[in-house]
Amino acid sequence: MNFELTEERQMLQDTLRRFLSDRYTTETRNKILDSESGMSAEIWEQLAELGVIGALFTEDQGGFGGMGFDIAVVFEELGRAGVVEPFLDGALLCGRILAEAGDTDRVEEIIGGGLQLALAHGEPTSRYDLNRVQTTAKGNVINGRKAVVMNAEAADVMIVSSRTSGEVGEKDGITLFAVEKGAKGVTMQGYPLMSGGRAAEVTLDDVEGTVIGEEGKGYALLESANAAATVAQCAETLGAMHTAANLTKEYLMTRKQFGRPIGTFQALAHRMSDLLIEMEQATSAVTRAAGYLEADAKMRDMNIHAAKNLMGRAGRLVSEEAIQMHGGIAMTQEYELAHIAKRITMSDHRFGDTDHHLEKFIALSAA
Amino acid sequence: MNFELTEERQMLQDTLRRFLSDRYTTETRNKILDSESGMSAEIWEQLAELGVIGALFTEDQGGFGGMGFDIAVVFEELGRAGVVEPFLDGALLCGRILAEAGDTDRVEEIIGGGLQLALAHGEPTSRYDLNRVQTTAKGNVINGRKAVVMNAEAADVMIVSSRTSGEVGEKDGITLFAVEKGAKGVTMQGYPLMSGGRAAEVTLDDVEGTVIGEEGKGYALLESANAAATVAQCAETLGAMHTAANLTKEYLMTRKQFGRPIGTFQALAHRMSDLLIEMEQATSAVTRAAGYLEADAKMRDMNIHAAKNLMGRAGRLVSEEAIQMHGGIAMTQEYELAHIAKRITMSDHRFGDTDHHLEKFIALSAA
Amino acid sequence: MDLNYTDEELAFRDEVRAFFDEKLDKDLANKVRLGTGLSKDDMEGWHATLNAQGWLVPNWPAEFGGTEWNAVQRHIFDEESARYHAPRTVPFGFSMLAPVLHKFGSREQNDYWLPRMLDGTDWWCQGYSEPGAGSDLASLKTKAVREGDHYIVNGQKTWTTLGQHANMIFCLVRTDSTVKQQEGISFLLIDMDTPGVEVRPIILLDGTHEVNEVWFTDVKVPVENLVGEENKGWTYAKYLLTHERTNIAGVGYSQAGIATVKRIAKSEMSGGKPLMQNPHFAARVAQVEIDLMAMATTNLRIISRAADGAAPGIEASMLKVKGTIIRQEINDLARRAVGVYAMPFASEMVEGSNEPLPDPHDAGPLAAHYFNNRKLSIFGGSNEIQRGIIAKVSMGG
Amino acid sequence: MDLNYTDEELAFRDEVRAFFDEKLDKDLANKVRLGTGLSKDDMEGWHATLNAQGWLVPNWPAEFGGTEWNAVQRHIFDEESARYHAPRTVPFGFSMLAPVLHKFGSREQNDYWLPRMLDGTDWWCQGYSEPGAGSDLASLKTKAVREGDHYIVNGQKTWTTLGQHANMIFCLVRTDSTVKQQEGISFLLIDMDTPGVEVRPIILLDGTHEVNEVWFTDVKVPVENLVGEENKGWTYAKYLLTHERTNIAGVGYSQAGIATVKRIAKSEMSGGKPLMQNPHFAARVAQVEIDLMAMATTNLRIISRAADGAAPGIEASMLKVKGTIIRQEINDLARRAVGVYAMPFASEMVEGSNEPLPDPHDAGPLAAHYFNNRKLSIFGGSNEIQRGIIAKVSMGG
Repeated sequence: MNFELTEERQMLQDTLRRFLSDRYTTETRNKILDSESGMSAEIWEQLAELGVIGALFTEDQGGFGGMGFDIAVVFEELGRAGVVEPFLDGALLCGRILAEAGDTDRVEEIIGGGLQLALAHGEPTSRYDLNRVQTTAKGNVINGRKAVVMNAEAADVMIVSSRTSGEVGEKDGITLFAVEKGAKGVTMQGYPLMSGGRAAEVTLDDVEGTVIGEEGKGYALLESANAAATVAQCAETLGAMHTAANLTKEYLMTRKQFGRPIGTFQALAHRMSDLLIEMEQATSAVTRAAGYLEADAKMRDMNIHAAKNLMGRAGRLVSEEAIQMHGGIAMTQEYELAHIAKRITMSDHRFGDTDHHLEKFIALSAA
Repeated sequence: MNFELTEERQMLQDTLRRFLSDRYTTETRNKILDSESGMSAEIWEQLAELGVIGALFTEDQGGFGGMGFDIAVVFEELGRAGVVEPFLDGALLCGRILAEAGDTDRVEEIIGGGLQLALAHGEPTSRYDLNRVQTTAKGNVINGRKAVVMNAEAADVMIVSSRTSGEVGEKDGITLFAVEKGAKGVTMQGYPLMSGGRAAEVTLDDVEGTVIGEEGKGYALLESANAAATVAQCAETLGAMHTAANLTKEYLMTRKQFGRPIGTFQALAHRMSDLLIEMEQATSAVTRAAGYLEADAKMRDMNIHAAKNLMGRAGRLVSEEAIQMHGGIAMTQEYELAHIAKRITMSDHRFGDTDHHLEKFIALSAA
Repeated sequence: MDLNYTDEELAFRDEVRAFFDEKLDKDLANKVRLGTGLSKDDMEGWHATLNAQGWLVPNWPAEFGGTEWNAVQRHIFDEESARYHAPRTVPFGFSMLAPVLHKFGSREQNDYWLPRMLDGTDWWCQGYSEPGAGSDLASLKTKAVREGDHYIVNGQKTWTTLGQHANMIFCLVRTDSTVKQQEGISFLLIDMDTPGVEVRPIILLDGTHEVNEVWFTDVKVPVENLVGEENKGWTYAKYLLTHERTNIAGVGYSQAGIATVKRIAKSEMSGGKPLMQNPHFAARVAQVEIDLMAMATTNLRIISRAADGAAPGIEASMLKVKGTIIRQEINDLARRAVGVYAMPFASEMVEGSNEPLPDPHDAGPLAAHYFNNRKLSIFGGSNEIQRGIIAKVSMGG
Repeated sequence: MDLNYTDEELAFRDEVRAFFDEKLDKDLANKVRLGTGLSKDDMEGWHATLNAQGWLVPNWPAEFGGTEWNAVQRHIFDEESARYHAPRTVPFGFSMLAPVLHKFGSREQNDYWLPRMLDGTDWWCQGYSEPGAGSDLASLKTKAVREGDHYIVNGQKTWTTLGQHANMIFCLVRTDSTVKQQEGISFLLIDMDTPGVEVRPIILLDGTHEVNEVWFTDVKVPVENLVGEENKGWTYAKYLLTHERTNIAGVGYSQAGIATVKRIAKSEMSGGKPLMQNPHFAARVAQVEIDLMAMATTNLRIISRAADGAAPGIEASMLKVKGTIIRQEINDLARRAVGVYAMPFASEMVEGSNEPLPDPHDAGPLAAHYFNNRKLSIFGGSNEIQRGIIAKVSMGG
């Protein structure tokens, strides 16, 4: 047992932190947020060059990492800087699916930064259930509706889950298809997202795709990629929480009221210390989720559910307390914390919320 | 709509508060707690004379009150003083059952203070479910085991619930019996209680009783008496919370540390104010539960479940914060708060706890 | 004690309901229900409707147009108002400036300004907060220097709600810098069309333009626009802060909010069943519903004790704290309820739009409301300030 | 990073388990499991068993009997200790006085006192707190006046845990009243059999006799019982408060506590089903279990950074606060779990008894433990004091 980062990961962390604090300033990000595409192709390329994407894949898959701790290191740094480029969905989530399905060509392109992807899986009534697929496919022809598809408009290839057999809610019978950009029968209603980036409602009307992996066996691919993505989401949120906590500490010691820094008022000081304690807890939860990503399924899932539940609670505490302790300034869009708080809060709406993971944890813990 | 106490209730409140603050001192109570019977026959008589029991019954039943607000006024005062004499179980709960069953003679005796009663209803595996009765009766002969029967040893008459038909868990088929003190076949393992008073495990081995009310229709009597008793329990807890809050306020302004009253330290001041806010909420919850005791069953039960749930949460907050803000002194048995905090906490174990009532509330609120 | 409405109270409620049934435009109510934002016209239109009914300013003295409703009647009106999704009246003139004028203004000021509020001639906003002052109101720096029959005002106000719609602002200004902080403050009415007044928007974290900065550069204000005495403005401001707090608990808004959460959770599916049947979500809803039931009664208990239907000092602070906690919790439940559909966001969603929202619940702006309503515990005297007041008064420390 | 035990660590764990399997008396473990209270003999017996194994004082320097375990080994020992329901060693001598002697005591003091701790000759207790001083330790009033080769001690200590069993007490005493509060304090070892020492019991709210008052009236203490220098006692006390905090998070106790709660909730019935299947109760258990999993890792992360296996200042404060919150929450769950059977109470239940408990869970003293463990957040530096330390250090204020 040990808690030291390997030298390689330490280097990656340092490099990323330096690059992002130099280049991904609030002003840069606000311009990106206001842009039509909601992302910067330049930043994407530069980060890909720095190895952000390569770190998410194993050497076998063409990368140089791919373990839980690699994912955690990368996304914690992206989270710290409030990066809105869709590395989580476009690179990690979709890349993992393709890598496990053995599509090495596309994975290579992803690692090089030259391919944008989107996963069209969730549907208007599936909420956080991974197994509820009503979109159907006969042969290679897909019909259905997908909800809040992240990065859909920018994607060169969209991975679409469809039911090729079985009942809604069954794990068997879900097939993944690759649908190329501009494919006939795809319509999108795109919109920006609260925490940055864009997504779309996607309607599939007799759309042709090509099968990824084995027919009817898509669930296993989704589940495994989803586990990695949830670890990434937790790490990203942790990074954002660090920024929120640091901004708050700084503010409390700078801002004066009634003649003294407001951080010396005992009520705020004690609340700040509760917040810092939960930051330690969050760090541990992410460490565990990352560290057990390669463990057996039960150990992996127990720790992922625990982490996502804890991050939901700790994240809410940190973002709400950070705003409250700042006061009015935190309510303005131009202040750094506004974006960070939105990243933290909205992360509870991805890959299952606090309650969703609590229930899953209970089921596993009782088993 | 109005929130003024009637003149009669105001008088009763004043009288009780004066009597108890003069006569039911911490020393008096500690003597009672250490006594073998765990109660004072003298106090019982004196309070009965002051009308404490009469106020719990309507004029038809031989009393001069009997409404939710009468119950609330009486028990809030008993709670303030941390009275351990079993007025709730012995007088109100059992008295209501007998009164509704039309047993005016016994009710008269109760009001006069001359009759001690006990309800032997709960069983080792029934927890807070009112309908789970496994004790059986054939004809008048009862067999079974009853758990934590309050006031069992002192009772002149014990009301015993038994199943005379139906399955465990059915409401129909529960019959109430009166069993006289010293009846053959009754054995008791008595013990003191954490919050004062005594109870016993009661085993019934071919015990003869006489039917109260109608055979098989005991549940309705239990339910109605239970509603009134829950209101009483909430009011009692509210009274105890007032005492805890007052002791804490006083202590915070008396006790000095680092040269100033600890109540002027902002962290404690803010926590104290949260506590006072919850006291207002608790007062409202009890007001509603009392005010709707005579309403239709759904309105009554919604408000009782809401109140008991809220009292469980607010009570925990108040007792834990009162102890924490006092520090060490609150950990000693001889300090007033110790007993009061135990009364508050243990009230969550009577007539259903916080979660029990939350579930019941959810069921009604969805209906 | 009696928790039930009397026959008279029930009759009054019927009257209120009949009014809403007849006079409240359905589209307007729908905008309120969805929280998609109201235009200036929407708000002015609703003020005119209420004024025609004589119900625009219930809390004013009868001679100026008040209704003389008692505490229960006010409560009934507020409750029905929320239930019907009627817009809230803009409080700065009606509930904040007017009471100060009634109590401390001259007869002329009352006669001149009050009718203009009623008929919509003036839209008032509030100039209290300043950058860097926050809850420490007495440290304000905006200066007014007397020159002949005018004051010359220089300085800056911030967090001025709906200042972009206003033509008038009431301000706390410093008229004497030589005395203790709270003693040199005056209460001034300023025409925003005067040269030197500039309004700059502040965009809130949910993308809405709701508050503003107001800058004053050598603004000339006639001395007859001074309310009460010079350097006594702090007294008037405090009166306002501790007295005129009707509907501070926001019970009706919370009740409407819970109804929305339940509506969504009955159609949103989770694990193949309506979310409302999920015990964990149901428990969250039930807890806040129970708290709200109690707070509704706390609110009634408190305001029924006060002759004017407004909560007095410490009780107002309690209602403010608990009221905001409950409202914010409901906002949190709403964003939870819609699941992945909390994510889509465009500022049109909260600023009025005819575009169909992408989600199945018509609930696009719910996450935005969650963020926007973090302000409830910050503005208008933060919850920390309120807790300080409660502790100080109740412990006499 | 690697969260798994190495082969060496697994082998060590096997060794620890073998020891507990062989040497831990089943009745003793059962008393610990049920929390029915241990006698002085029980505790001394367990100390002797550990001493025979050489594991009584892991944190001491090797020359005096320490084991030189690393942080992970200590953690493994603590974890297994709790899992086997082994008694906790009484910390006052082994973990509190001894480190001060190692660091500041004379060679003679170490040579004399340490072996007597190991073989059980001396039972130490702690004389820090005084009535009215609480967490403001530096305001202490107990005086020691030098007269020849003795100090004459007068004053009173309180909250002295297990003082009724002790024959020795280490005390903070005031040796100079003319200087600033913290500067005139000395660290003195006092034989409790000396004339003038009186121990009076304090009964805690759960009826147990665990803490005491200790009174000193003209007590003669030889000067060689002064540790370190006169008037430097505050430094030694602070060293103790900020350094020797092993197992401060109480992870093992919480893990054992959750196991108890689950065991009960699997047999306790609610609505005809095991309580553990009730979603609301299950949610409470799961939340605290999740928090505890994280805290176990927080604990390991922190202590593995520290060379001596003890948490440093601010981290110790964090572990203390979160650790007590979790333990108290588990105590609360336990009292909830047993339902009506939380009510029966006789002090025999917590002080050792052969009477069968009335309830079906063998869990009589659970409510008593809930009340008793309110002390966790009060004694040993209250959680408020810890929060103050965390804020001050982390914000540099």
